[in-house]
Amino acid sequence: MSTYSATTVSATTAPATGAATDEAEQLRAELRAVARDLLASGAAPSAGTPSAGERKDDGEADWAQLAEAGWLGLEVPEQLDGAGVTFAETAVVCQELGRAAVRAPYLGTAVLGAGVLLAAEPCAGRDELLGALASGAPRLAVALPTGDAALGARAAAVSFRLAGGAGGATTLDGRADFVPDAAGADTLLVPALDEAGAPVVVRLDPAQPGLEVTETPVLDVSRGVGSVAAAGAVVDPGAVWPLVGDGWSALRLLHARAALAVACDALGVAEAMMETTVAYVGVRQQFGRPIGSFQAVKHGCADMFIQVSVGRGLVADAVRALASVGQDVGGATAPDLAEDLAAVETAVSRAKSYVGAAAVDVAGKAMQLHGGIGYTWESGVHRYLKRAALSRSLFGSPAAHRARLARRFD
Amino acid sequence: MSTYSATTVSATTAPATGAATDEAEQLRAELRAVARDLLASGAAPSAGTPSAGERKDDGEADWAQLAEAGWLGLEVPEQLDGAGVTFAETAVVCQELGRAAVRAPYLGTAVLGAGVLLAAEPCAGRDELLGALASGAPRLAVALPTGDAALGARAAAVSFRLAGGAGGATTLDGRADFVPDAAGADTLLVPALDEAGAPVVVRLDPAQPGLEVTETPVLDVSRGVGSVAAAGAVVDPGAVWPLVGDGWSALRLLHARAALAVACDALGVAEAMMETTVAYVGVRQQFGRPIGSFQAVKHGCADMFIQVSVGRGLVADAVRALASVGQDVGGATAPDLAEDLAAVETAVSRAKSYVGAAAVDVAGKAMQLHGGIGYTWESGVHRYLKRAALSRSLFGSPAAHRARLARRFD
Amino acid sequence: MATGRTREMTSVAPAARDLAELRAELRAWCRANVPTGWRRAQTGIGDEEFVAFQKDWFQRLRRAGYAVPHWPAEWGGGMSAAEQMVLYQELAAADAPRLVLAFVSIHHAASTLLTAGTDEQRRRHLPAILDGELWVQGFSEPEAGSDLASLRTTARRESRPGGDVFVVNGQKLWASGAVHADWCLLLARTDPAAPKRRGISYFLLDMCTPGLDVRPIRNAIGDAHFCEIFLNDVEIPAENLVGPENAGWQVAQATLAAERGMTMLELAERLGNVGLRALVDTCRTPGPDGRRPIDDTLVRDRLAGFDAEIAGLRALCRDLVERHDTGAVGPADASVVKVYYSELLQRLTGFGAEIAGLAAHTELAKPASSGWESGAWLLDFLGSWEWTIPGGTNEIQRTIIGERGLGLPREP
Amino acid sequence: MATGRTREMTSVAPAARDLAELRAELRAWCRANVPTGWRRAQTGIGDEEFVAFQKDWFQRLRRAGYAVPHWPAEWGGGMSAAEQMVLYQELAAADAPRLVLAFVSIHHAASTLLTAGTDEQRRRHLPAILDGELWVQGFSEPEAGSDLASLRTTARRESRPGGDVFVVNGQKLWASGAVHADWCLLLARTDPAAPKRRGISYFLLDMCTPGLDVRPIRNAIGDAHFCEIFLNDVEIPAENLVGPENAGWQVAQATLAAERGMTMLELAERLGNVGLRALVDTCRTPGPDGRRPIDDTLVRDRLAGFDAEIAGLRALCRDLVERHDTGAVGPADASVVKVYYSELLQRLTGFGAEIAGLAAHTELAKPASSGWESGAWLLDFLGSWEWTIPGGTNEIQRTIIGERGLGLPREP
Repeated sequence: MSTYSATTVSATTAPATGAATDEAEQLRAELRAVARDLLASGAAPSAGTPSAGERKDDGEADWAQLAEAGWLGLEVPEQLDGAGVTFAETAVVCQELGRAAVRAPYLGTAVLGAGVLLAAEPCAGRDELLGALASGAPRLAVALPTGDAALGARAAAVSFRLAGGAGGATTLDGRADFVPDAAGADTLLVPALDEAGAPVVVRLDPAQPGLEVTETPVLDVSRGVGSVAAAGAVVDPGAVWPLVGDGWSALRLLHARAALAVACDALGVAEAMMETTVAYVGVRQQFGRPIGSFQAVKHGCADMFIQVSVGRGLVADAVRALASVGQDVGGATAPDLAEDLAAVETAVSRAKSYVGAAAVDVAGKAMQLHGGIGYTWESGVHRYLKRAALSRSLFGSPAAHRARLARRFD
Repeated sequence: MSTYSATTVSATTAPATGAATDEAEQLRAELRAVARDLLASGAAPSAGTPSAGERKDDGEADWAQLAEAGWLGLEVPEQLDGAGVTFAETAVVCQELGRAAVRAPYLGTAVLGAGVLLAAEPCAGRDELLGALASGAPRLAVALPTGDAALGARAAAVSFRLAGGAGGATTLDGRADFVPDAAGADTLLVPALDEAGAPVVVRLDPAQPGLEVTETPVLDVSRGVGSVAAAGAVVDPGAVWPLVGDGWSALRLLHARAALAVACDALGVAEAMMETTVAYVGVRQQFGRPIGSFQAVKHGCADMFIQVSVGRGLVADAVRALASVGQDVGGATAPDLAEDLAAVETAVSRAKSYVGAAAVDVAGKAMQLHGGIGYTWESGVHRYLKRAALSRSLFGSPAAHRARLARRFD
Repeated sequence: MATGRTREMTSVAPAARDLAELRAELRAWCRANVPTGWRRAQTGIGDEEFVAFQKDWFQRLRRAGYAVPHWPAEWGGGMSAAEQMVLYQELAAADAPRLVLAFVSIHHAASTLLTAGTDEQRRRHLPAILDGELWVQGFSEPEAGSDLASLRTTARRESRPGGDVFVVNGQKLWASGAVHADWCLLLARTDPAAPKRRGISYFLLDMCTPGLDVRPIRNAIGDAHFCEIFLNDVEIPAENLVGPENAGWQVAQATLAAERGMTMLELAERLGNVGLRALVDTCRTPGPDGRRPIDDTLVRDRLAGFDAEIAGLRALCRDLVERHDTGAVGPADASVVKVYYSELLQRLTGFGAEIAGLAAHTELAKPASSGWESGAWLLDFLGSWEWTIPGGTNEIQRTIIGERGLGLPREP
Repeated sequence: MATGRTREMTSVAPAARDLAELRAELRAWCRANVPTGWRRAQTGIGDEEFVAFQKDWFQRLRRAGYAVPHWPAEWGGGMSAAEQMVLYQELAAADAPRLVLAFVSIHHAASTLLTAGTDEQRRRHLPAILDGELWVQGFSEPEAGSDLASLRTTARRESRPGGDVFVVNGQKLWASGAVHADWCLLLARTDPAAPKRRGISYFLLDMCTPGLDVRPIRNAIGDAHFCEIFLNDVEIPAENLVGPENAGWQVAQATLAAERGMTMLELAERLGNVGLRALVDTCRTPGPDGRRPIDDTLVRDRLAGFDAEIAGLRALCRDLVERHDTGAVGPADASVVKVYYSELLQRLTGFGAEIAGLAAHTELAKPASSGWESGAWLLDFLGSWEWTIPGGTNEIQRTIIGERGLGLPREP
């Protein structure tokens, strides 16, 4: 049963009047509730319950179930069998995946994969892939640079280059590390600069010669990252798709989307850690009373609440900004595009830098306030702390995002 | 009655065996106790007592009383009527002055004045001034640069230059701001570079032509600072005294002494604020119990205690390092001088950066935990917060001292 | 010069186009009306000059319809929450002076009268406030600060030929602006036998009543806007009781709630406008060595951090205002905003003082009529405790957040 | 290869010259004895290999006279506090492996036996410890963590033909290294009717006794050195009681005190040596973009801050050791050191993880036999909670500092 199908949400594509906005928000609230239930009940281990150990250690979600719930094609247009909604809905799912600390190739497929495909000029290959997304059949990975450097010079936002080979064949060279969901992907989408220096996206089979995709084991077992290296990989000309507009704007938006999706995940982690801690300290007794009645513990929880509240506000601002610029990026109808993009990046950098750090703080505080229990493997708190730490680094550290923000003051 | 005269302390000039060290420490403990009594009883307003308002608002100490107590010539050799002890004793007085938030030209006269005179090659003028120090007659100011830049390039540690004038007269040019006790000084001692580029100290009458000494009003009324500007001030050749050794080492030591004296003052401020807060929260009742019984308040006090403890350790390390290198700076017997100086500067920068910031934190926490009362003018907490803030900036901000520390890792 | 337009006052949220119009109108108005150079002119002035300036500014805002936008339309207000947000955003963006003197009058007094006052009390005071009547809040006492409910000032009902009066004795503290006040919102204990919160009543007290003695208290930055009020057999006519006798605690809760919401949004907007601009200016000002702090990555990092945190504050405040509007305010939402704002203010002003360095110590006065981010950083920093302490210290606020916001158990 | 010299053991502080000699001797010994490349070799190894390495290292130190320097001379120790300081400084400077496995044996067990044990108990166990006997601490329980005195494990005295025994039932938690232990320091309740702290006794329990079940618990970084111990009618001979029956709480205080002082100094030295060096190395390692973090003033500032804070920690620890020596330890001094060390460790390792960035996540194992600053920063960071939680959480420690160190009133 699809709990969030195209038909359910098509109402939100109405013009953004006040009433429609309320409706969209109500639908997002529903999506959130459904996602929370689904992930809590079956797809993921929950924090703080020792029985979590009985499940698979990496908390792999049931991918078919996610597809069935309608979460994989949220932003795919309705005519391509998607739900035709915005990043605001994708953000809800990201946050809930973080909250449940679930392992799923959602970031690679539904966030970045869908994002890069939507940013490509329509063509048969691209449309076919987009059209299949909602079904859960393709598992995608997008070989974007994931480190701090991508926030610097424009050229650093893409790390692959196309070149004309000797026999007229086009070849790809480059490398990206810590690419989300790289190892499990059946299709690679590689942003690259073509021979003219324009950004394009290249579709590749991970198994093809000249391409090496390697899983990178990381402490956060709830996520899959890997490296993608191309050395003279021969590219099918039909699999090189131009990006809308000049390509650079689409690329910037893709990076913003990546960072914000990770911030949403971190926000979910922080929320989960706050809630599980509040629940624990309300019942754990020491010195004859619940430890949550002691000010040191209570005020620690209050600090979590403040951080989560601020994080929510910043993430909401950024999601609103990103969703509103959304599909306009390639349109000729966007004369203010540069300004809009700058506004999106500002909002995203604020959210990513704040929530990236706050989630680690909150998860660390959760470990402290859980006492010895929190330090056990079984409690699962460490899963969240590791996930928060990886989110802090992925697609730009807090310091890197702040460095970008600071350029506004020059 | 002199409570700390040359005769009382001459025993500490014995060789530094374990027993003698213990004795020196005992004498310092006595000095501290006497100073605390003296400053609490008469010379200064104490924090937290509303009656403080009846005294002079700037908390000016009775200078004659300080002289009588034997604090002004502590480091002056015995043959020049001083106590012939080390900076370790001066440090005790600095800390106690900070603890009582007293206004007195001690930094200008007994710390920097004595310091620069001791670093000058002996000569009649210098000896005469040194010999008068203990009596309290001269009030000195030393026109060192007091800002962050002085911790950078070597040449920035001195901001005055001597030049040969047309008629053969030597003239002085330069400027220093926020010079401790500048406006009240009857004698100015100006570190300067001579025509050969070597550091010397120049004795000047503040009232002489070409020299302008101006009081700089600051929020911390418990301290006097001012600017010293020289524009073609004619210098008496007999009042230009070379510094021992190559002069640069003496200058570095003088800056270290300045920064450390201020750190001692800040430590005293932090101690006073901790103690007055602990006393207050132990008696102030709200919700039917002393507020110090609430964890939020209690743990705040514990944090003060930790910061003060760490600060004490760092200041003690730095005082030990500075006192041990002490008078050797000009001696040919110091082959390891460069290494010693580097060790002193490292210890001083650690102490100044940590305590400079910690004293502001502790005084701020004191204001918070005193509640509304702490925010009144009469409580005197604001005096300490302002004094701590000025100490944080004077002779190198925490960031500037850390920048110097970081050079060790290059 | 633009004047206040007559606007349809409805509870329906205005359309985006109307808001844009309002914004344009406000920008024009601010350009024409915000006194240029008021910050410099207001620095180091005497009390009289400050009061005159404030009164003038209030009347200017009133004439335009911007002084009491949160009041009901019938009393001279009537802006929707969305419109008020635009108003405060634009006033902050234009760096308009703050309504310091009338703050208690237009917020606490008005809120008390509107929620708990009689028609007679409203008619008597609301128009007077618009004409300049000033109010002070007489809640705290020396032994009743954060623990307000332990207040000891007594009010004894006695019969008089002209009707019952309450005879009040006691002492109030932290009464901000009492020297200028015409009226006082007074809490006093009418039933000493009842449990702490059950025996308190709420009064309107004419500051000209015999037996009153007001003494200013200098605060940490040298101002004397806080006062002590000594009450010695002060008689208040029974008709000046607000709400039922012994129900003053509940009335006070409503009054205190008026401090929140839109006033926090105003403060957040000021911090995000003049506050951040002043900080950036400080960071761009070359030091004695000619270097600009902003060229240091350490400073850039902190600055960007504040930028993000201020954006977070604004989001929180917008959210709080929207919840007020829809009646969905959580029991700890106001505490979250207060703790976060006050500590952000403290860190930001502390950083300003650090960056300005020695020069910060020479700023001996800050402009009156400004907020807590005047750019005289050390004074601003000291002033920030005015936010972490009163109205329930941040320690108390964190307990409220834990217990009411998160449902954690109370201390036994 | 240098060997342990015979030294005059007196309580008089050694002269500076003797300390310099000791330092030189230790440097030579470390050069000859610290296994080169042990960190790499100890990374990702199995439990057996770890135990073998630890036992070998312990015997090497023992032969040189460096294993139990804090024990009395008659039992094989006899170094003055000043000498021990030099020893730990040099071991840290040479990055020697830590004595992880024998920690409880040489500190807690020895301290218990020396302060409260019988001659018979000492003779039986102290030489055995030198030969490799391993001990575990059985104090905490699921419902008795920070509130240790609420422990529920019971010990019922019963008569047996061969003499009285105590029959023990209950469950212990966080027993570090229990799987390898030969003996356990056990706290159990012998008088259920007495007030919490008055009914507890202290036992030496042979881990081979029937009725014992040990189960390892995996911790946050994946190690399983913590264990649960289930006790089901476990019989302990009465002669294995330490101190008087029902006076176990006082005995335990002495045991816990053994965790402090010199062991903190050792940790501080390790943080100041290998810890800071590793952090500097991380900051000097170019990132994927070729830039070295240390070239950023932001990173330099943090690094220098840690340098200062570590110097402060070392000063605190030296002070604590000197006070131990002169009997002038304040009632909260150890708590100050623990809170400060643990939070500094947490911030420092957290910063290491931040600077190392994505690469930090690929360090899946850290070397056994190391401290909490291995350079596998994310694991080190996770491990830092092993210092902020056990032995009384930092929340508890701050209460101790406030009440015992500053004399603040207890909660009512």
